[in-house]
Amino acid sequence: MAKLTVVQALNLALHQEMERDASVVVLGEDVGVDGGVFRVTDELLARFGAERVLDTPLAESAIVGVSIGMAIAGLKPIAEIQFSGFSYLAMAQLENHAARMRWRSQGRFGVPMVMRCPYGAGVRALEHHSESKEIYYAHTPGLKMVIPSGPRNARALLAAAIRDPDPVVFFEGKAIYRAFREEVPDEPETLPLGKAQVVREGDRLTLISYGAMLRRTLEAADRLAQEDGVEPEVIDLLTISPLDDETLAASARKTGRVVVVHEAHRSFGAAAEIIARLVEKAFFHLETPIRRVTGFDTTVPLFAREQAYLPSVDYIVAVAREALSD
Amino acid sequence: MAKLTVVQALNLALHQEMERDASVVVLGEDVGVDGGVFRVTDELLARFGAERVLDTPLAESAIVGVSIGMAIAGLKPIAEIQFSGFSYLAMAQLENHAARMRWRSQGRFGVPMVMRCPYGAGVRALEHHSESKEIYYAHTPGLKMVIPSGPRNARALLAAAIRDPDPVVFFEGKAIYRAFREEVPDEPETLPLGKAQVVREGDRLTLISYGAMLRRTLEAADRLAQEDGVEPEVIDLLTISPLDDETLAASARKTGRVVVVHEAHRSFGAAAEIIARLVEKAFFHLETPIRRVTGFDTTVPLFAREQAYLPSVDYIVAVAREALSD
Amino acid sequence: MPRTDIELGYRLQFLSVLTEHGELDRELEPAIADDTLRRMHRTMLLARRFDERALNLQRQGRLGTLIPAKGQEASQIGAMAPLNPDDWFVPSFRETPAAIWRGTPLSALLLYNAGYNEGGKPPQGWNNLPPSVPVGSQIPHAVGLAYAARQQGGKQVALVFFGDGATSEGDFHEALNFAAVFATPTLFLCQNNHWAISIPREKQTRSKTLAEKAFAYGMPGIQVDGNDVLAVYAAVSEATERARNGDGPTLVECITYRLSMHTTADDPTRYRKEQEVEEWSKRDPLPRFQRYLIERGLLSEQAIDEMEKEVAHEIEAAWEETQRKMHDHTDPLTLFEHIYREMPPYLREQRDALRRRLEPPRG
Amino acid sequence: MPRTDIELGYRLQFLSVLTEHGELDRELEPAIADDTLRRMHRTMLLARRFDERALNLQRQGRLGTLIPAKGQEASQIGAMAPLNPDDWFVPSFRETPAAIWRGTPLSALLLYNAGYNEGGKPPQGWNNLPPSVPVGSQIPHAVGLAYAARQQGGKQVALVFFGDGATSEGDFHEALNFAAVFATPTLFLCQNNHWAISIPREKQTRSKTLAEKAFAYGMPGIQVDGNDVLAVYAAVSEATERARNGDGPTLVECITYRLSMHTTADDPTRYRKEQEVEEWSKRDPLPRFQRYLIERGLLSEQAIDEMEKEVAHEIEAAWEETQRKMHDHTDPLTLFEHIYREMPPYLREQRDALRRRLEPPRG
Ligand SMILES: Cc1ncc(C[n+]2csc(CCOP(=O)(O)OP(=O)(O)O)c2C)c(N)n1
Ligand SMILES: Cc1ncc(C[n+]2csc(CCOP(=O)(O)OP(=O)(O)O)c2C)c(N)n1
Ligand SMILES: [Mg+2]
Ligand SMILES: [Mg+2]
Repeated sequence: MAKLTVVQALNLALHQEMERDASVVVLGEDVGVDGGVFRVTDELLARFGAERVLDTPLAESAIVGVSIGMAIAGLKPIAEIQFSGFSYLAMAQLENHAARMRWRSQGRFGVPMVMRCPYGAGVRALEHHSESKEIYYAHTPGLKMVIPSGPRNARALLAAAIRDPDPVVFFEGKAIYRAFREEVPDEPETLPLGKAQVVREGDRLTLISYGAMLRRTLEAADRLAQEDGVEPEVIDLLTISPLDDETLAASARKTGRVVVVHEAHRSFGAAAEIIARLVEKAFFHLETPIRRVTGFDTTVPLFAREQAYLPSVDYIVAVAREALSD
Repeated sequence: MAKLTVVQALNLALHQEMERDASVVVLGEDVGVDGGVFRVTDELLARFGAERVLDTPLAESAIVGVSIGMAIAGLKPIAEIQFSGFSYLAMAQLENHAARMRWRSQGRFGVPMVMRCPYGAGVRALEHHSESKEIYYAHTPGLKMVIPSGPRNARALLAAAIRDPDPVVFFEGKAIYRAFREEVPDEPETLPLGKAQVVREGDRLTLISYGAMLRRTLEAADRLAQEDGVEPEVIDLLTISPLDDETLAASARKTGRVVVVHEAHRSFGAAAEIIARLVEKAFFHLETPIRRVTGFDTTVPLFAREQAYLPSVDYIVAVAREALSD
Repeated sequence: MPRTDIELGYRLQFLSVLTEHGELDRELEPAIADDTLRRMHRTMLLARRFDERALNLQRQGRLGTLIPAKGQEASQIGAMAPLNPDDWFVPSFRETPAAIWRGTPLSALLLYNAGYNEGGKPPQGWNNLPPSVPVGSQIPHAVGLAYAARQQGGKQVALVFFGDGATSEGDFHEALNFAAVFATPTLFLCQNNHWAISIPREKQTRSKTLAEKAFAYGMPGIQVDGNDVLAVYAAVSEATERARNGDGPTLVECITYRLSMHTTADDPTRYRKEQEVEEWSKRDPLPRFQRYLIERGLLSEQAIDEMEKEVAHEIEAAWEETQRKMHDHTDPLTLFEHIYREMPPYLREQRDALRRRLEPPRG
Repeated sequence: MPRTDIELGYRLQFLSVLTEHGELDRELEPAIADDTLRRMHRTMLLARRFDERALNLQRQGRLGTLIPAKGQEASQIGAMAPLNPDDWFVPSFRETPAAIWRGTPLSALLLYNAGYNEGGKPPQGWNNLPPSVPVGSQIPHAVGLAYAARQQGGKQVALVFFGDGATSEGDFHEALNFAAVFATPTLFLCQNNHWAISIPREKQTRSKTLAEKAFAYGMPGIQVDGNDVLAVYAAVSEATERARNGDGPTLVECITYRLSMHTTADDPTRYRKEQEVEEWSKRDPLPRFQRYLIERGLLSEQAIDEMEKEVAHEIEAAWEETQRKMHDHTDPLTLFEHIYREMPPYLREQRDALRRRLEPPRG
């Protein structure tokens, strides 16, 4: 049991999974000698060698396309795309092939690969280094879309993604890479994909979030408890697709009031699907419109204004109070 | 005034806009000598010459990337991607540049281009020729996403898209390319982007759809009128983004019952955003959960089963009756 | 020092063994066992007749869009014959003859063309990928497959087919560069059939050949008469040996010609001259190979007539079987299968909802 | 006939005018007006000092991630000097010296580095694109810009910068092929600075040079000493003339070196030897050019001292101005601007909601 950051926890998962299964390989730009620009792949090259840890040429479509071939032939590739803002270069490989090979081959060939990408705003980065476009992948049948919120679940979900028989897109919040530490068990640990977690029990209101925004959502919940004396229930999605709507609906039926928080653009974002599922599964329990606290439908601004773009704790609290007030 | 198919109507718009504005150019695979694999660009080469009608090499990212450069420098490129299933190859150019250049240059450079793609199932085509992934583009700030439903609005919307100062992704339903004819005025005509149309007035129920599915939705409405004696209101979105939620909300407030129909995958699809907007703007008028009649969250099957994948008139009618019954 | 020449040391060759006029280069004639030669010929003939029969089934509306391979049989069979079943076959969409060589039942091919997912399942015992429709997108897969084979201690190579048009795609570039950098045992087989739908080879790229593009990656490239099955066999054997010995990938450009339409949805008269097609018909790989086999005493006119009959029966039998399968595979609920290895709850819900809808007789 | 050699007729040259040891090749010495030479030098010096000053502002936390250009000034200024303001400048992300030459105020560059969208607005009177961060993605834009210029009867060329790593991206391949096919007046300027973050040039691709990749598109390519501003000027002038005369694009590979870190987020000691950096420091383009100008009597040691002072003041003044601008640009509502030419209703709603939220003093 050690207190680790998200980066260290992910690194631990990679070391343990590569140790555990010789078919796991890591490939991407700067993942070897440099250990990854965020050090998530630190020491993998030294420990597992250049055959299993590939510093690749600068070509995202090939990183994913070659991973698909590797996966079909029995390896378990973990492809790192240096920033999610560049993963669209691999969109065609993901949609046209990774997501379809099992279906196209009628079960003969699976594509057990993981595409890891740092995502999200909040670290004063350059343009294209702050996006949160998980919807592109969540709307693509055949892919799974996973976004952890802290060291312990990051480690457990990455291990589960690596062991999953199907392609998983795995987003890692840059803003929480080193923001805090958590106890992470030394023994390998996994969490099931497709399951959300109730991370705070409550009754009057349900706050749903994921990834880097979960922290702010939890802070908002504390504020509401202290200042308003309500006990909000907080749900961490963990997996965006397949979406665990049962856990969401159960909470919505209980509280009747729901606010969804994410940093992705509002329109056609994850919150919309959550609202649609809750309308389908909990409509008659809803006492007030489900509300969205999200990033705007604008390009993520350069960093001087990124905090204005991101949902703030104040914003979450304010909208939660609206939801509670009618 | 002539009775035209969608293909002929689009071809008319291209001829007239190229006639009207010398800065309009057309580029893509087989758009010149061959006149486009669906003949939408027929006769453009003969009339406007190879400088303005470019048969390009087989490279979607470059077709869009080169179009971006052309647009910045004062041309109005219309890029044809032969099928929307291959447009993901241009995703990075669209998200990284077309959608951002105006913002990045702080208003100095716009990207007045159109990316045309045949989309959708129903024509017994090969794999990748039946997709409906408009969400990828609708969720991308800086882009507009337009999908006409018939000859007259196809012509008017394409003309408007060409004249629009911002990049427009324009999906053309293969299933309606030649399915029926409509009177299309000889004089150039446009429709405003971002406006939905009430195409059938009603009171008890609102059916919302777009693109190739509008026809089935209208048929369903007729059936409901004849067999159930209800007058459903039918709304044709025409523009997916920016979404005209006011027109949708006005109808939902009136009828209190809404069913959304599209052939795109259900999860994280356009219907989810429509539901979210209506929950925000018409919640207290809703008498029953908004329902979705959509394609499944599966790969679009090869054509022997594509009709099972697509929303049928029966399916729309059945769900509408559910909505009316509670 | 100022303007110094940089020695690149490129050498590009064109390989031909059996010319269209039947001249044979004994020195280059590859050593191929007689029965292999016979199998190669029979498969080429079968593929040609299958192509013709499928085309008329399509014309009757029994099959969907077809992608004819007529004229490219030598490039495909010549490339497949040197490989083993466990080598990786990575087709584009026009590789029906190759797929037949690689153990794919005709009935599976027909089933696929009739629009049934089930037809796409690769035959057991063969490392065949299913058809890949997005042009050039399958090329990187062959790099990963080859890498994985080596990584797991195997000796397999991966051979990927693509066309002249595919060389313009970014994936072609990225994949060849990867293969060269990691020296993977990959064979890049470009069938330059002169056309990418309506775009002629000269408008696709300004390079003199497609083979020379290999040099941009420090990779060997060779151009071959793609209508000469012996030349293709020789070039691919050579490249395969290099790959198995750890000497990395090769780009092989087969000069051939698409004698038929691009697909059944295409009208070639809009963009190419009949005369060009006639010219190339004279270089048809099938009669050329037959003459060679007859001269070698491995084939005779009447053996061919025999074979024609067999082949015709084989195709009809396959079509019968296909129709039976089409009856067995009517269940639409299978469209939910193989999306994930385990069907997630929301897909099960969608499937069950569809089942319920289908139960009552439709209105 | 069998194995025939195909004559490719490639010729690749390396161009150098002024060696690191100060040897000048008079024959190749480009004719450049004295005051242009002085401006080139002054811009290189200014850019170098700006780079240094920005770096320490970043270290103080006043600026965000920076992308140093130290060592690449000759490749950039040598490439920009032959062009006109209305020619298109298509930068990657490391082209600060080029941007300075192209009329970009230092305060705009600093404002951009301080995280303000406003800093990215290109200066009036210059056809400059803003920085492009996705590697290689800007290359096709230069093809479209050049095509559009010609199409509208202009004589402008478009010059696009990219690095050695960018040559691995599909967009590089697709763009060069397009440019060659349509013979656009495009200059592809590759700054081979030996590293793509931690990936050395040799691991990026197996080709001997990057310049030879041009041949895959039937395009001329040339390799230049990128730390020799005269050689770069000469090569780009030549290519520009060809482009303006309708003779199409050229790929120019500048051999240079990134003397600094990849970005301020990077630690080069993890992947490269100090000694390599020292070796290249001896080839620093700035002193080399200074020696040449002094020998030509266009510069003197004390003129340089003078200039150093001026430049230092210029940079400080720019930083003052930047800080003032940072005060003026605090309004977050501007983040809704320039997404579309006209703000759609839903964006106005989102902006107004934000405005309302910001009005009450935050809790
Ligand atoms: C990425 C992509 N773009 C466009 C198409 C449509 N299309 C199918 S085949 C083809 C031409 C391919 O030419 P080539 O690579 O020479 O192969 P050939 O058809 O000649 O066998 C095109 C444009 C496609 N299938 N995939
Ligand atoms: C498409 C894309 N992938 C990855 C990155 C992250 N990244 C930024 S610069 C860089 C290396 C670029 O190397 P090179 O092209 O040689 O240019 P240099 O940095 O040396 O100027 C990488 C991998 C990016 N910005 N864009
Ligand atoms: Mg071809
Ligand atoms: Mg570099």
